[in-house]
Amino acid sequence: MTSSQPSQQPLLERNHSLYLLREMLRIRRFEEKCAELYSATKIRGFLHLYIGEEAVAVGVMQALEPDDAIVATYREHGHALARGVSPGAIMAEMYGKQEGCSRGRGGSMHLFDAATRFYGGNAIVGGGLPLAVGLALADKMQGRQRVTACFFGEGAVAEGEFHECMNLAALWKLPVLFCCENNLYAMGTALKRSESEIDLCLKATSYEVPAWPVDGMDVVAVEEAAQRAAAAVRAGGGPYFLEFRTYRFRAHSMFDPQLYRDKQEVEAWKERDPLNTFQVRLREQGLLEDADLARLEEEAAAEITRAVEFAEAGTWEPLEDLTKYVYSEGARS
Amino acid sequence: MTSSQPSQQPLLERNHSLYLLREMLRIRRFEEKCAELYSATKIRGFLHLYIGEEAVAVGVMQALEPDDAIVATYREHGHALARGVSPGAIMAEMYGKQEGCSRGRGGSMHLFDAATRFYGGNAIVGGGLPLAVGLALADKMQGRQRVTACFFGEGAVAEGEFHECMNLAALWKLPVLFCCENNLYAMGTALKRSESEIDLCLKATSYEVPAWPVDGMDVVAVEEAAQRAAAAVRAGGGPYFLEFRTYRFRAHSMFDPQLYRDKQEVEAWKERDPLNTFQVRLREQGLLEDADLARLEEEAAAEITRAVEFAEAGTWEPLEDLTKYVYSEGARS
Amino acid sequence: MTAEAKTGRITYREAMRTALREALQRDERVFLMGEDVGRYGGCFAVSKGLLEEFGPERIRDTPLSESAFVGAGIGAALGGMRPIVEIMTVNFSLLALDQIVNNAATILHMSGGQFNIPLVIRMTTGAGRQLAAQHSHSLEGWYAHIPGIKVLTPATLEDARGMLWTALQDPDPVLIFEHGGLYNLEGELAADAGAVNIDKAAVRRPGTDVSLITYGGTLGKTLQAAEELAGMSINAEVLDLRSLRPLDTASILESVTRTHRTVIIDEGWRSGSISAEISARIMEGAFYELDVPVARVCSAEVPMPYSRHLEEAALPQVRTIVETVRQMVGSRG
Amino acid sequence: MTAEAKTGRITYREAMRTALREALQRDERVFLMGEDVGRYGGCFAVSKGLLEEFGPERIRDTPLSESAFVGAGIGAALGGMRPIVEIMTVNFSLLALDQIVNNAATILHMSGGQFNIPLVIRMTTGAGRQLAAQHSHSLEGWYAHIPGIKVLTPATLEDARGMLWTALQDPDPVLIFEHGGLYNLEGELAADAGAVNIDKAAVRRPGTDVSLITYGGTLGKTLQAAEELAGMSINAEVLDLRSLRPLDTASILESVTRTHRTVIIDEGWRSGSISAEISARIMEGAFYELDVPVARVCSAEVPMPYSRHLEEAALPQVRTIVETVRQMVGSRG
Ligand SMILES: Cc1ncc(C[n+]2csc(CCOP(=O)(O)OP(=O)(O)O)c2C)c(N)n1
Ligand SMILES: Cc1ncc(C[n+]2csc(CCOP(=O)(O)OP(=O)(O)O)c2C)c(N)n1
Ligand SMILES: [Mg+2]
Ligand SMILES: [Mg+2]
Repeated sequence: MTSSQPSQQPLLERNHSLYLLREMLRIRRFEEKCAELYSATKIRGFLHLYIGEEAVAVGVMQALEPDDAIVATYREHGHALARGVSPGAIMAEMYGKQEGCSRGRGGSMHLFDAATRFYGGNAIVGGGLPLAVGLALADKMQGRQRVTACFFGEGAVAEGEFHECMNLAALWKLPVLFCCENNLYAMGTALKRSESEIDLCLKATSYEVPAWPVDGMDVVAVEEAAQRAAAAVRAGGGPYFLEFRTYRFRAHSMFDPQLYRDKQEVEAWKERDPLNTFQVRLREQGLLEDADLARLEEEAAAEITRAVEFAEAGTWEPLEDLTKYVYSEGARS
Repeated sequence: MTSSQPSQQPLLERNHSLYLLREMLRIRRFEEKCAELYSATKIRGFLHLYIGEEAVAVGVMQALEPDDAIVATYREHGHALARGVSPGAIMAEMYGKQEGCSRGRGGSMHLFDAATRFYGGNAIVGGGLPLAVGLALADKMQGRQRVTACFFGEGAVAEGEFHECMNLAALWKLPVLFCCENNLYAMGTALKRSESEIDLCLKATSYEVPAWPVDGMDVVAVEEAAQRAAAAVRAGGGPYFLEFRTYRFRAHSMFDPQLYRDKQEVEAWKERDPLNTFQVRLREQGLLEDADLARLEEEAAAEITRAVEFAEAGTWEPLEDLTKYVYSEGARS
Repeated sequence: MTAEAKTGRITYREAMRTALREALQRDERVFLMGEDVGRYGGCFAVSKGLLEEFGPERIRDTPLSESAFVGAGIGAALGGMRPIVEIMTVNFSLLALDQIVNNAATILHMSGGQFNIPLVIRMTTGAGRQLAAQHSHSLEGWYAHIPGIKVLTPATLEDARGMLWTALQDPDPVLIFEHGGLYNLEGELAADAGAVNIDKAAVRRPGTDVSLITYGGTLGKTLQAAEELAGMSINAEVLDLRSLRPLDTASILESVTRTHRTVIIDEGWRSGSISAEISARIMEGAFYELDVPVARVCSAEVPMPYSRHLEEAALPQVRTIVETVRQMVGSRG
Repeated sequence: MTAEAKTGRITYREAMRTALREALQRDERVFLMGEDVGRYGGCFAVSKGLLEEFGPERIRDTPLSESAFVGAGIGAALGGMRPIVEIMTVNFSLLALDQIVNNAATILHMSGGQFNIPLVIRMTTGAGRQLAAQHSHSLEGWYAHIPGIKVLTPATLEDARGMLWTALQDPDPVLIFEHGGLYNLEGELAADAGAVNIDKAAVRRPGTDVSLITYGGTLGKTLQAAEELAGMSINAEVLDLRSLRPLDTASILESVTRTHRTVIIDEGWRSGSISAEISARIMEGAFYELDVPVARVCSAEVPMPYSRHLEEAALPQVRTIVETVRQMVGSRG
């Protein structure tokens, strides 16, 4: 590593840095492909892209252990990929094939994976928070040193469930890591039009939950904050709240004409693209060569090709199984 | 008025002071009678007594105008009486007679009165808050300088509706006076067992709603705080939150063995009985003579006698009218 | 065919928008409130353009707080306004159900007829767009169980255009369910189309051999099925319920008495759907008119699967309607 | 008559408590959570004494946050616990309905069978104690519309004692509705009474002339009616459904096939009550067995009035059941 640093930022470790970049790239390219496949009508229903917010999922996942749990929203492709859910299974899910991670029953908004303790994929805003509180309660009652990471958007903060869950988690000192992805909009509603107090951390502290704002466009900052918070939670300190300040580069869903924000604002945020800024920083520190990037792109592309092939080769669940997963008897049979 | 004051408290005006005492006494005696009538099975269903908390309703009502609105809970006899709802109509309601203020359809938990804009009597904890927000929204949209006073217990603060309503009222700067009656218990659950942060005013301020704690056992302090808050709300400053620190002397309802609190605690609070302490203070200031008290007691007793007579003389609504008030067509016919 | 001059092509979405615009123009007390109804233009673009036309006071974007803003609609109605509350979809209305069932439906009654609630709540309902289990409920028939509210299901352009104004004239809460599959329905509508009745079922296709009773999202499929049946010389009558509460029992029994055979088509889950109530009423009111037992074509009892082929198998389809009728008529004599 | 040695007198409340105690003793993963289940002893004293016996970790008082603690129960079940969540009454369960319908009922399916939810939710239901419109709902039949959950209605001491353990062994969410009017029901119960099946209806009184089909709070009234009818030499069979989802259609049809006459008694509001589903199933499965149309005795469609005489008139009563049967049997031949 060169000793002459143009930037004031801390020195980074090459392998881990390239890993973080690789993870963000996997998500970015995967979702670009999803958008393409949506237009090609291979993917249907609602499709919510995470593009622009990759640093949050990637950074937070670095702080989680294999037996920790994750609860996410309908905008969860990035979280699933960063958590290690099979890209093929995710793609097959969006195709509606039975090889999908939810057997094609959930689709884009409901990715589930028992192997990685990925509890979905919840399409009711705020609906995942009580699940996270309960998962954490189970861990605490069974004396396990686990963390449950709960992802939700800033729009969910207005829901009564946010209030009830912050209080319950704090009151019972439950090991929940609340990860609020503040991308400034809930569909078309800007934070300032939905909250009388827009300092979300201040809200969290009103429940005596420690809270920190984090630059959600900086994967290193996200990882650092997540490591610190997860350690505190794991140590039994009760819940922790992190506000990740980020931005959604794409439309809310595939049906959104984006009348509520202007191009300049979007462009300004794209200047802070978590992948680009991180690449620049790595190059500054001499940690990234063109060849590295080329390799990462190739790997990502290859992974996506395999995922699409897997999904295409997938099969339709037989109609006789329609009601199979309503109750466990059926699921077992 | 004598100039030699034993206490440091501000001088009080005699007529108004006696009026405040009279109002508290009316409520106290009325509810003592209700308890008696419950044992006599004249009153049925749930009966929640306000005894010990009278200073709150009486003090707050002094700050309200005739065209202001009130939303209360199932523990609302005191609010209804202090607002000027007819004692006879209230008693008849608890008897289930059609001369009752809700025609006997609501009972103790659902006192309603259009004449005084008394919007009930809501038996769902937190259920009245959105109604108050909406009433205030209507006033604001119609350019009226009205206040909607919303009473609720500290237990309601844990409900998601509290969170949603505080935010909405603050975001839209609606004229709601949130009156939280903190009597330390929600049925058998102590505040410290239900809230991670027990400073309720701090919660309110996290929505940018101005908030003050008030000695709910001191009717003068309550009135002062309510006057200040109501003036601010009426002036268009948006919602205001007052936490009245008070105590329920009786059981939660008539079925409560009170296993959750010990006698000493109850006795200690009874030392601060809002009627007794106020009487002492008035006597100290030479504003209350035995004769005054005797007269107030007589008036209260006479009012209750009339109310009971009215209720006893009341009639049962004919069975044919059973479904009359499900829709307005029926109500009008 | 109506003359060109007198009609114009319009979609269901535009018909709803026209109805909203007319209501906002005709009555100052009318306002629209809900998530993303303003800047976003409505999640299904129904209210697009209304913010620009009527301003943010009357086209109110709300935070994600279903319980608070639905309850605020109830309060605003009590306060003299004529609110139209939009809940994006029926799936999220469950968060506001307490306000609808415990307040909107009860206050007129609990207040002994003093306080009526002239509130209209609109929401999208139904499946068919691969939105999976949390975004595909068809619960309008379920809501119809609640006394104190009215439940409308506009299935035609005339009703999309005409039901809103009539609902706004109703003194009590009216819920309007708009099936998501209908918004792009296009056809001719009389330029002077206006308010329509909201308490009578309508024969959309007269027939003699069998009564096909349906509403909302399945009217189109049922009419198609009737066409196919005509090709098999089975002359089916199609009855559009239009209102699920109150249910127009007279029209149902008249039709059954004409045809002596009945199939009910309902997108709700079979058990406990409104189709069961209709079958029970026919049992009670036209038992001796029946040549064969009433049959039901409903949705399979499964949370809606994402995968298209499974979703299609779960929902009533033209072919299942046709088959059911053919078997029934086959079993003639 | 069972021998004294083998039985003991017990109330429904005590039977429930015994079942809770046994469950807590037999399975470390079982815990009870809800409002006032601990220090208060349960709002209907069902869990009285359990806090002292099992401690605050396993007998958890929750804040007034229905959505959060019901959702936390779902999460805890996902996390390997066997939670018993008590919602004080069905009236408040509407605040948690989103968690029940959108999470508890869907996650097994949305996850393609990966995540089942072994959760038991208990709540009091029903009217009859003059608690008025917000505290008298009978919605168990309404809940039975939801695929993914099971709905139990213990109406006897055996079932109060035996259903809980079986429900806890079920891999999926089970809702247990305890009618408030049953807690003081007293009788003999075998000392070794234990788990019972939860999927079969039970003939509580065999008969030949008419089938009286009911469940929960109206079983007692129905048995009384059967006694009175016996005095009129009408031999009525009484079928207790026990489970409303799944519904034991086979037992229903068997009984109807024996008697050829049916009256369904249901405390739910008539329209859209479970009685409608039962009538529809009889229409579909035993139409040609019916001598006369199936009749229903349900609650009047009115928010429950407080006044005793109106409440009694609104609810199914022994005399209305008897009259209905007499008319039906009168219309014989
Ligand atoms: C309870 C509920 N209300 C409304 C919706 C419709 N909806 C889906 S996403 C969304 C915006 C949520 O914004 P935010 O929480 O900030 O997450 P983001 O989409 O920005 O990641 C809305 C309103 C929903 N899914 N659930
Ligand atoms: C949503 C809801 N949950 C539970 C109840 C049962 N309940 C009635 S009063 C009460 C306690 C409320 O306490 P608080 O808000 O402090 O008011 P207080 O009774 O002390 O005046 C409870 C739990 C209810 N009525 N509504
Ligand atoms: Mg957002
Ligand atoms: Mg209290």
